Amino acid sequence: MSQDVSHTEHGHEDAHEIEHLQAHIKTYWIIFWALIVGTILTVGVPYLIHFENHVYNVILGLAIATAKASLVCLFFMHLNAEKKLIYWMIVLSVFGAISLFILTALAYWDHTLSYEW
Amino acid sequence: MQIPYEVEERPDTGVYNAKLGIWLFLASEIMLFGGLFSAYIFLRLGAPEGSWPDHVLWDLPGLINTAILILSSVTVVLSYIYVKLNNFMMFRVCMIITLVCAGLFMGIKSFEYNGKFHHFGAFMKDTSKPQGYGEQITGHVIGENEDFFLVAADSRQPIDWLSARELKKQSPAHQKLASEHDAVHHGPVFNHPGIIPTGDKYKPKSLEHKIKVAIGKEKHKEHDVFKVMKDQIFRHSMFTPGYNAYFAIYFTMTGLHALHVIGGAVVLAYFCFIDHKRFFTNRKHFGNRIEVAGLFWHFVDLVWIFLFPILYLL
Amino acid sequence: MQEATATASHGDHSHDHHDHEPLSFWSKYVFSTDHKVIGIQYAITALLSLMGGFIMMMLMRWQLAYPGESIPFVGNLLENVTGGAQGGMVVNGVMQPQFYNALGAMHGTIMVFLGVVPLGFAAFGNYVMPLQIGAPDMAFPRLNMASFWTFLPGALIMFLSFLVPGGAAKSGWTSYSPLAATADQPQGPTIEFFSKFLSDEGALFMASIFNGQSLWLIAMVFLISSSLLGSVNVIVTTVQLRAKGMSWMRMPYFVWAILVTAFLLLLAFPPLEAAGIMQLMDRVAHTSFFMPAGLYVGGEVLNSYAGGGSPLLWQHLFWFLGHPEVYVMLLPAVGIVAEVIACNTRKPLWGYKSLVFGSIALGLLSFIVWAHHMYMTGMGAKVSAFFQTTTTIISIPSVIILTALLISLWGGSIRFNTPMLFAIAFLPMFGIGGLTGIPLAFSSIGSYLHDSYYVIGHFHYVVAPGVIFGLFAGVYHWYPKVTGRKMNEFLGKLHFWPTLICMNLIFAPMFIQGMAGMHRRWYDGGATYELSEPVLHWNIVMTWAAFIMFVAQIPFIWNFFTAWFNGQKVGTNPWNATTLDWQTPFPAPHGNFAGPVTVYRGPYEYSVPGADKDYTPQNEPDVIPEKETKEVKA
Amino acid sequence: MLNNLLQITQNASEHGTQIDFFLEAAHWFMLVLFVGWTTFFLYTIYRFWQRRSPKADYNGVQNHASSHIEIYVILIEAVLLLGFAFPLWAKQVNKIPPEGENVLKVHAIAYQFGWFFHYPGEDGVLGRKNPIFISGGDPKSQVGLDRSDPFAADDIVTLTVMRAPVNTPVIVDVTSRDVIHNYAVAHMRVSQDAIPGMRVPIWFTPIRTGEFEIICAQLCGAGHYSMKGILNIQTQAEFQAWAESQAPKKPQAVEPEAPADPPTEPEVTPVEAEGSAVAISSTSGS
Ligand code: HEA
Ligand code: HEA
Ligand code: CUA
Ligand SMILES: [Cu+2]
Repeated sequence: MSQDVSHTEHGHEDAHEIEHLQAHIKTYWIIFWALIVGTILTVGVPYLIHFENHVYNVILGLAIATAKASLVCLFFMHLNAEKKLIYWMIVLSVFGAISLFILTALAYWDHTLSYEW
Repeated sequence: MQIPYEVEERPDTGVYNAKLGIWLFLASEIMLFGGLFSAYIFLRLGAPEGSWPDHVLWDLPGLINTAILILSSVTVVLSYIYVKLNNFMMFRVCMIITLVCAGLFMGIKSFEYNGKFHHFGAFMKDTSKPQGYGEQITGHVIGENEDFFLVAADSRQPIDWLSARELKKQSPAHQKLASEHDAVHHGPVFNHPGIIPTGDKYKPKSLEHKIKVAIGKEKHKEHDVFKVMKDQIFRHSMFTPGYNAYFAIYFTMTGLHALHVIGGAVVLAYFCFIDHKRFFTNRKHFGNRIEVAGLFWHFVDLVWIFLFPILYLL
Repeated sequence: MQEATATASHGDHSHDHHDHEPLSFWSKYVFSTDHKVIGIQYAITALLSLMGGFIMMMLMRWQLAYPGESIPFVGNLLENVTGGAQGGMVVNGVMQPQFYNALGAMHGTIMVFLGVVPLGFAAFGNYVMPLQIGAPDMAFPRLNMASFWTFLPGALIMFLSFLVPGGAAKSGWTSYSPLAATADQPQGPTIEFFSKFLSDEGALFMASIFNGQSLWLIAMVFLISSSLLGSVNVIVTTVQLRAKGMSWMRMPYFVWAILVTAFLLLLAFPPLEAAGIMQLMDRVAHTSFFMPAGLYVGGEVLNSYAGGGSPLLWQHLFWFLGHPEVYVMLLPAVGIVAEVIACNTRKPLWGYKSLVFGSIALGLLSFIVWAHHMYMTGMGAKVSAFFQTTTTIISIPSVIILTALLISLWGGSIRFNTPMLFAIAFLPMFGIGGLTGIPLAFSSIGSYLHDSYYVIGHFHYVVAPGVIFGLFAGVYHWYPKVTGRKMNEFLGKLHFWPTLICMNLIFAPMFIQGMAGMHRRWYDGGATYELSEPVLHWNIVMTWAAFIMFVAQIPFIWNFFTAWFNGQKVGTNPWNATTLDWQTPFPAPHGNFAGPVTVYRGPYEYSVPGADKDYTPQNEPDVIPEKETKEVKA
Repeated sequence: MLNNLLQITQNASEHGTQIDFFLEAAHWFMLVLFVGWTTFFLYTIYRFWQRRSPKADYNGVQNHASSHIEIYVILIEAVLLLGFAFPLWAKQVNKIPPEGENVLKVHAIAYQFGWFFHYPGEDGVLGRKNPIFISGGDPKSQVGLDRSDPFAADDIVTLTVMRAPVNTPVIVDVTSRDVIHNYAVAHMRVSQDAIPGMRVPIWFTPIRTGEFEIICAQLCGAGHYSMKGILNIQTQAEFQAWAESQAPKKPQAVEPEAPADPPTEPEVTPVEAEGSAVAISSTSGS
């Protein structure tokens, strides 16, 4: 739907277009509230649920954050309807970031060392 | 000379130059913050068990700032839509709300920073520990002479950073029992001989304290005052980046993020107040510029969405 | 006039660039937004930096061959410049260890970040790439200018850091922390200087900035920002501004090489920027990102640092850039070599597609091999198995690329002009360098060779007779494009042959020294160690070869400057090349092409059977279908 | 052969033989590739010189020989990886011999610019060390040995010279007290970064006696070039005699298996079996 947004040819908006854009405005506010709820959840969860292992709390917190982030990406940044080229750029940077995270973390775990003096 | 596709989309790629440009820039930004995030992971994994401060920041300002940034994200995308809708009035209103949000964000951030810079912490010597120090005391320095600091100690002390986590592992009944007796209710207790209770009370004057008391986050209107003997201190400082690994990464990440907020706000302000003539001469081009700046702004929001939980909550 | 035509061909008045009125000297040559001028600005800065790196290297080589002997000619000068005897860098004309380390670190940094990358990626990328795809300029001309003007301060800070008290950064180009974090602590004279204007704390703070290592970091932040701007620009230009008909597979290989390089810079550099900021925090704000607790330095435990950091973190972030960086150096050079080879064999490149996909594979893989520089940090079996595998895999695309270039020679009609000599010498030289990378890739034997002169030999073979030769080829090849004059062939050969011989005399013995157990960054060239005894004499050979090589650069420098004014005048397409960079008017105006460009064919249509000349430019319309051409001929 | 041509240092450790073989194999592989390619290269530029080949061939090489060669290259690299690289490294980092019996354990502490070596002494347990105890003076204070730790009483700390008996696996825990160094002994084919805050074990079995140089293989400051240690591989008897001479005198009963060497209590008890085993008594004491 927001494809039209980025496609709008300059200089003319017919009624149809305007309708579309106005529908967008509504979506944005829905997303806004979804994000606010997400934020409250992230804050609330550590108070409400204590997992045996703190790691699960971390994972849950990051999961909510990721969900929120994807809402921002998909709707505010129009990634729900973007050009293929842009997707490729994102795939590349995600590849880079993931290899940086995963491999440094792995290298951390697999060191034959002890952290004592 | 005219650069092609500065305004119009190139048919086979479907984008105009600046749009591809900003996405590439964002890709590099992802890697920039990615570097810092992987530093965070590394530092946190490497921290000795229990020494990573857990939930040490007051989360309310962070929460408000999150909401502010989300709101500004909406308004910035709305301003773009209003450019499309040829509604200059609404464009400007949305943009100004965005800028106000940016200002609020920075205001709250500096309030937080300022609080940290006036917050004191000392690591007490303990040769039986591998790192050379044992207990920590945090609070506000209310007096000092050459022998000791007079510290109004926080209700929740670093020792509780660990015990709070330990506590969570216990059964609910146990937890309830423990929490009734914990430091938050009875004031902090120290074992280190270098920390001497004076029996005095001190009423903090800071705004932060007042708000915390008002919303029930802080149970003590007054803080216990301790003498912290200087010759027993291993290391002491304010809550500056050098205080510990956590504050180092906290200040670096939020500082860099704040620079992005400022940069983004400057650009948006430029479009709102100086470049706005373009709205009437070449609206398509203007819309592109707003879209691109907006993408950057969303990214700033996006980074915060991750920073907030990892630095404030987890 | 061509400018006018180019500008007149469109009528968008909202546009900001107005080239109608004649430009002042400043906006034409200094603050220019023309990609060609910026390219030349980069090229000159980079060549001067290469020169600087070369001179530093010669000082080091003197010390390596004649440890403890005073430096001839310049010893006293250096002593005065670096703060005299109490500066502790050069004493009585004799280089001191700290100065050697500073030279080593700065030689590496300057060669890599100020010499090779700016010349290969920024200068050739800027000058040639838009021409080759038929673009009027870079996509963001002002960003391009900004990129150069962020690069230049970075470069100046880097060079000038030799002059601050305590000297330039001295922890290697890798700047491993905690060495880098604890080196160059605020220097007395600097504090004294600043305390004239500031409070004690302020002076201390300024002194923690104005010292070698901090300035190195600050300069790096400038350089990284500059290359980020540059790479965004390059990618957008390649994707968006290709001329009509210039499909992906019709792009000259050089454009592909630059494109992949730009992606590497874009994605690999930011983590180092983050790391640089963190190390700067360590130095200035007393954090300890890269330092564990309880370091005992200079006679006391560093209590002012909180600890809790990890030295390995720096290494990960550095090498996450560091490895892609080596391909950033390599790929533009390979691109140049491919162009020069295609042009001077008068035939298409063999395996164009394998070159392209090989480079893309190289680019992708280069993100997941970095830890092969860190085998010695106590890496476990699993992770090292992963990195050994990826490192071996990454050598495959290199083999494919090199093989394709080699086979391209077969069946050609090879013109041995200077650019071609440098280009084909690149092949075996890079071959040696690349092949010696293979034993390093295996952690078990790499652990024997790690940090030895074998490694120095490995990478210098790739960067010096490899990449530098590629860049020389580029300079000779595109010189007529820039100046309208050819460089002198005889002087070119006088430059090539001695350089080739000296390069090998310098770097081949390094493999022997390395195998014999000599390690790098040894101020006295190994005299302390008994194991270097049997191979120590090579130091003298290498040093003199380096000096002779410097003499061999004089024809080049002479040639470079004199040919500008009295080189042989040539037309627009002196090499009879097919790619678009040779199809513009001369001198190419701001906006490059006289009119709209349309591309009809692939990049290397040399010696097309049946064509009337042995090259068919990419933009030459197919007036007559090929079949008819044949009939006409028959 | 190629190794010798390149003047490799003479191997002095058990696993070094495999390393040398691997190095040799890798270099042969490289040599073959290099000679093959160079021959082709030289012939091509000779044959297709413009003078001899005035007209270029548009199509060039038509067959796919190069793909076959590339596949062989991949295969050989796979063999090098799976056959040599993985097992060798796995052995180095995973098959560290269990401490105690027949194994000498040493803790190497690098500093700017030199080496300390910390031996567990008779009890076989390294005493606790802590940077906060570091002070100038004797090596023990220099490495921050905690004198209150009972295990520390019999520990030996030496400066610069590390001694080890021949034919005995040696585990060296490498660490640093300031910046990153590297414990490299070329003759032993080992190299390990000494990273502050971490302690990384490496191990090797010396098979020759003699003095070998310990190289600092990581830039560590002004004195890096001269940060040399000595690895003194002695016969077992010699080593034992030295260890005894270092041991503190203790009013304890002489152990049963100790050799007749009355004045000091034995630190090391040799059990000559196949010339490879030496027992560092770890059962008694402590
Ligand atoms: C342009 C630069 C460049 C390039 C291309 C490479 C390419 C490679 N490098 Fe190198 N490397 C460096 C620059 C480069 N390197 C630098 C600067 C360092 C040191 C950094 C420091 O510590 O300061 C280093 C260090 C280094 C190390 C770490 C050593 C150590 O410190 O212990 C390793 C380990 O795996 C390694 C491996 C490789 C491999 C496997 C390749 C492969 O990509 C190579 C693949 C190529 C081939 C396999 C050649 C194939 C050719 C043929 C088969 C044909 C032969 C042709 C003819 C004869 C005509 N390199
Ligand atoms: C691109 C990278 C690059 C290049 C090109 C070079 C080029 C050379 N390097 Fe360098 N070197 C490094 C990168 C590079 N080096 C790095 C990263 C290190 C490790 C640093 C560290 O330890 O941290 C190192 C270390 C290093 C050492 C080891 C020092 C030590 O460990 O103690 C030595 C020793 O001989 C050396 C020598 C040389 C030599 C003889 C050249 C020669 O090949 C020089 C050739 C140069 C030219 C041929 C330039 C010619 C150009 C001109 C003359 C310009 C003309 C100007 C105009 C026309 C205006 N280098
Ligand atoms: Cu220690 Cu180099
Ligand atoms: Cu590498």
